[in-house]
Amino acid sequence: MQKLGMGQAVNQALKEEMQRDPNVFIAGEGVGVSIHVNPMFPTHGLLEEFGPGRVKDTPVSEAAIAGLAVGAAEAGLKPVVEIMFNPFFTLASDMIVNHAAKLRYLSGGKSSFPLVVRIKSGAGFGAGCQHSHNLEAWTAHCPGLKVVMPATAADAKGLLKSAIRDDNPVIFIEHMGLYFAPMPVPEQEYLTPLGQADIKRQGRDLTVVTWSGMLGVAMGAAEKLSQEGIEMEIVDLRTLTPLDRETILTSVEKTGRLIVLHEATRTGGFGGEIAAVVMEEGFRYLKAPLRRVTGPDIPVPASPPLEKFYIPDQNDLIKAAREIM
Amino acid sequence: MQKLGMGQAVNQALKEEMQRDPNVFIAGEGVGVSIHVNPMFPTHGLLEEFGPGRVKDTPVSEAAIAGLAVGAAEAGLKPVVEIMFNPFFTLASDMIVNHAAKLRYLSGGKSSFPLVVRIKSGAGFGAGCQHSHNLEAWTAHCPGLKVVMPATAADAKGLLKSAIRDDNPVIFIEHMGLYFAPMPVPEQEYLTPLGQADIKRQGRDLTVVTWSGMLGVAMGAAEKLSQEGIEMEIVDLRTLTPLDRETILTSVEKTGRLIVLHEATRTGGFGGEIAAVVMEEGFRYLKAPLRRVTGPDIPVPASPPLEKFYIPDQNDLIKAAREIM
Amino acid sequence: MNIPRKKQQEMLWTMILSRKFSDSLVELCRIEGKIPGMMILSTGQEAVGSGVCAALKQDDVIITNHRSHHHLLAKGADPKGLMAEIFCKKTGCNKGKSGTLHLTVPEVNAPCTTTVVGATLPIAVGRAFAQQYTQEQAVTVCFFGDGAADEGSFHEALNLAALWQLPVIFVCENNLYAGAQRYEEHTRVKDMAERARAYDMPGIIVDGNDAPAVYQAALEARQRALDGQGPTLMECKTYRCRGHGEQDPQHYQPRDEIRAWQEKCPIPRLSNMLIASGIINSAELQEMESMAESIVQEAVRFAEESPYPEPREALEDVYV
Amino acid sequence: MNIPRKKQQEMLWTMILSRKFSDSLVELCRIEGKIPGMMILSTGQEAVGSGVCAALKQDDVIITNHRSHHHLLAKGADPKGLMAEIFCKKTGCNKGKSGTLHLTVPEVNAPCTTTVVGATLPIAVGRAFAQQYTQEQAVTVCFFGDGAADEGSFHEALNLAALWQLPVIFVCENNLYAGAQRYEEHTRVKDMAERARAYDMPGIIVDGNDAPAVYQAALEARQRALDGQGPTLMECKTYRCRGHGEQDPQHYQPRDEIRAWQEKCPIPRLSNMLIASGIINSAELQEMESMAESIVQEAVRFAEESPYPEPREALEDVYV
Ligand SMILES: Cc1ncc(C[n+]2csc(CCOP(=O)(O)OP(=O)(O)O)c2C)c(N)n1
Ligand SMILES: Cc1ncc(C[n+]2csc(CCOP(=O)(O)OP(=O)(O)O)c2C)c(N)n1
Ligand SMILES: [Mg+2]
Ligand SMILES: [Mg+2]
Repeated sequence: MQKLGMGQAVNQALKEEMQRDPNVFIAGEGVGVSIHVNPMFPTHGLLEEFGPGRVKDTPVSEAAIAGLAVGAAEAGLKPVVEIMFNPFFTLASDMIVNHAAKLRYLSGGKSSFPLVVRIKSGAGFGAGCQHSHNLEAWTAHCPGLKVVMPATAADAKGLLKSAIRDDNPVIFIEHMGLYFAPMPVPEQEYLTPLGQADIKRQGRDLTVVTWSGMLGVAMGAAEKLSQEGIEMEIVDLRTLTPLDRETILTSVEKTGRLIVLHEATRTGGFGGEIAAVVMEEGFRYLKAPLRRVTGPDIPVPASPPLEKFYIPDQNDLIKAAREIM
Repeated sequence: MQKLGMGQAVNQALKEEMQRDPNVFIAGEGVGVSIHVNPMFPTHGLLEEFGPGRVKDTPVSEAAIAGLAVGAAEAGLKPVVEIMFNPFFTLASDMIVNHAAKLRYLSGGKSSFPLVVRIKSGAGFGAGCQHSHNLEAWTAHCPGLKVVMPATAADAKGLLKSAIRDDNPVIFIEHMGLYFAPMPVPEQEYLTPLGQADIKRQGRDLTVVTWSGMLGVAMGAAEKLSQEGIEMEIVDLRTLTPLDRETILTSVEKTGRLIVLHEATRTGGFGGEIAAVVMEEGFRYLKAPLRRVTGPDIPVPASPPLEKFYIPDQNDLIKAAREIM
Repeated sequence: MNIPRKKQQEMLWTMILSRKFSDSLVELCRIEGKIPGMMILSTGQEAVGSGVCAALKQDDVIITNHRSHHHLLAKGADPKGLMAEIFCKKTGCNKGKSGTLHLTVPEVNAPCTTTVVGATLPIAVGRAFAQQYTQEQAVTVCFFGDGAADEGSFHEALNLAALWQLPVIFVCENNLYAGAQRYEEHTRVKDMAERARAYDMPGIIVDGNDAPAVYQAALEARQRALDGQGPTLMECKTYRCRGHGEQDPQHYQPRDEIRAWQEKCPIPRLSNMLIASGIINSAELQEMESMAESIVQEAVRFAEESPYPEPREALEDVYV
Repeated sequence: MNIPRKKQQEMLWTMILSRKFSDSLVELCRIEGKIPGMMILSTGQEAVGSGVCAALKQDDVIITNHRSHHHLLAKGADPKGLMAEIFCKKTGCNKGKSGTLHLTVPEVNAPCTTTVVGATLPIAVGRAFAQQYTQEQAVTVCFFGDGAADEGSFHEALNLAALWQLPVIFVCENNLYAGAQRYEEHTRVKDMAERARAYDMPGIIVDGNDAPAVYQAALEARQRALDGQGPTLMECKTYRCRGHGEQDPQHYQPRDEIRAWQEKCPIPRLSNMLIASGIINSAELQEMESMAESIVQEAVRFAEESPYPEPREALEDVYV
């Protein structure tokens, strides 16, 4: 099987979908001519292959980029636009949250907005809190949107292809930390359905619900704990909304214990949603208190030891697991 | 005691603080000359009393309004700016979330941003989802901000005065449905501290955690259930962040049962945070599953029966309470 | 100006229809419990909707805002569907999900209406991009107010539209007020059309109470757009004869000013002209008026008799 | 132009210091593990920071962006504090919270630095409003790039500043690129200064590689602001001699173009002029250079020897 970084997997999905459907186009800041020449980046080479008619470099204008997607999607095109870093989603948020998500409803179901907003996210590259701020909880709180956060290159490819074919607006959040580590990705064409979590590791003792960049942390910690005889089951959400409650609840029914692991800050994070769902629908399964392992409630700092302190790691997860075993 | 709508209470707080501190000024769309001449509105009469130097009508420019607050606050002024309706917070969100909340941290604690953003919110006036969209969960997920959502006129007054004197950026969300029902408000000067929840009704059987416009629903339902012998304890959060975990946990320790009630849509709402906190720190108190009584996961529709369907009511709460008793 | 008779009649007709529509709402919205939410009317501004839409073909798209009735009627929207939606009924063009503020009529190519001020502009850019991308022989018109021209979205949208030479006409309906703010209280620039230069785009000032002038300017802008010469900013100078909404007492609008503009009302202005030039006679005018009246009455009756949606219909139409 | 000798020397000095500072970083950031994050330098643009800041008094405020080193050094920031912050050390001017991208130095009235493109503008408006509100005899300078001038925040900020006649100078540092986009790929307007007219504000074009010209223009803009005549948009035409960041191979910048602009380098341009006019001699120039060199070396030494912050310090400075 080919080995790709997540950026390359995204690139492959974009390529395949653009080849398949002439209505797919991409737009954003530096999606064509870029300051990066690194083939690990998601839009590498697309300008050369598809030309400037379908690979649209835009001015630094996030609201216009998002509006471009909204208007073009209504017309039946399939825009895939990029927000360079998650904090800049704020600048596009009116167009996405008040328009992409709501205009269909406001039309009484007559208009539709089959667009994808790709957002680069994640801490770990020393750029500080105006570049690193995980805001998936914002979009997951907006009916009308779907929110996808792949944790592996293979999932990224299959999920992005599904997102592009979905007739609803999809927020597709890529953790940049995953761009650079090659992972196996099937060569043939495949679609990974939205709305289905994936159990990345089976285990009987404790359920860890996680997504995006934190999957690696969970898998590493699980290996270590396994040596102590604690078997964690790792549920990779993949899609935050629609949320796959069934997979979560089935797992908690088996293990009786829940940890939610996410990189975003704790308070108000999407971890709360997982907690609430389990407490509502899986209360009788629970044998122990919840633990959330998350970024602390601070902006992401730049300095390496501070940023490292921010990002949840295997030790944090192992400690939490021991507390509730 | 005087009886005031919440708008009038806010008005009184603004007046008192502007009289006390010449550095307090207000700005926003229609905060001076307004299309409303109704004295129930929060900024009524302030232009006449304090003049156009301190009551600044702005163009329709939410980013500039928020930026005005950020810059002026750094200089030591105390801006109180208004975002007319909660969905338009999107347009101000870069300035608030990436700047008001982060610039102090980025400066290493050297700069500070003592500003207040007042946001009008709430469904119930038939304007649809671009005017009614409760987004408190967004700001409550942003370290560096404090988020206040009063449920009574008296609290609104005391909390707004505290918010204005606080040296941190405070998001102060007013439910417009509360503007028009007169409620008792103490005449003398008082401050209500941020970060303290208030038990609005004592009860032994079930804890309802709520805030803002939903308090009235909770109180009404509590009266009815009381007649059946079910005594609900109503915790009015008042401040979402910093969150008063202690009051919540003490209440759940007593009752063993938890309902969270909020008007915002369910998935990703701040109800999840309450659930998670209790599941983490109060797990052993719990005798029954959680219930969340919230807006459904849809945009707020305009048509009266649809909007009524959207807004959680006493029956929804009573039904949820019966389920877990 | 050499405007086809039919076009001139059409403009007069859509203005009359639009005015009757508004006038009925002035009354209806004052009846307790009749119509939910705000009531925002375009009385006095009809020439903008009628003039612009007369210059468009069916395939052309309009993106409109909170003050949309005259745009939509001029584009050919069914008054019954609109009225029922304003009444928030199940038979409304948006099944009661929208109400009056974001009336959306994809059937006449008005597929994205938004009440977020300034938001029409980036969406129009996207819609026009699709026309360019698919090489459709059609344009997108974007309606917005003078207040909207102060939003950041105005700037980003015009810059991008000019850069890509998109087939879009930005119609700034300058009615001298944005909420309670007079024009010169929200910007220092004398004419909004001036702002076009900031993007190297043609900027045109039109008498927004002169339907044929609006038509002519829109026609030229449309042709430029179809010829690949990109967008135009068209400022239509008009006046908001009523309040921001019907609950607005207009205490900040000088009475003389209102009166003066009422005298410049675009409807008699055009009808007098058409009568003077023999394009219609006064019987025909009267017929237009009574026809409009009965269409509006029928729309009101339809709206009133229609049921509200069932509560659980609220759950529909969120996702495809 | 009749610029005091001392000012001319000062400009040359801050440019030389800034260049040495950048040059040292070119090397340092290539050493694995030495400096975290991106490295964005202002090589070739020093005349903008030096010319503008020479026109300012201590009390005047600057709001700067991701490409800030030359602004901050010209405003008098301590090179040690900056360098240590760039190294993300505890002794950095922001305790390692910021790193290189949002260097904030309230001590020299640079209290709000942001790497969100365009965000400096609304904040500068607020800061200038405070100066007007408290009747301070001081102005706010807002630095931003040509790319930033396409953000909506530019538009809202300039409109409000003009409307309220705030004491702010908007300095657009047009270095011909925004990321990998050439100027004419991100806007059609020939000169950014043109955009000032959209707000009825003076718009001025300055040779951004000519420090005395920049100084003169800033001085005049400052005086206008203090006189209550409001804001100025000042476009400084210059060139980004290095990549967007140091990892950018500049494959899209023509080699000749870079060379041509290197020949217009603002530092020899001013030093030659000052030598020619006898304001300094070449020994003094050499002394300046070696002094700058040793200050920068000392700053690097300080930064290298400083400890990182303790991990738990991450929890500090969120709230007052
Ligand atoms: C982003 C946003 N801010 C504020 C409002 C509230 N609002 C509705 S209409 C309006 C005034 C708009 O003025 P203008 O653009 O001139 O349009 P007009 O009402 O005059 O037609 C305002 C401030 C809004 N709907 N959206
Ligand atoms: C809102 C936002 N969008 C995108 C970026 C990424 N970005 C950083 S610098 C830059 C280019 C800015 O160009 P310009 O304003 O001309 O400044 P220069 O880098 O040339 O000094 C971009 C797109 C950002 N930091 N903020
Ligand atoms: Mg207007
Ligand atoms: Mg630039």
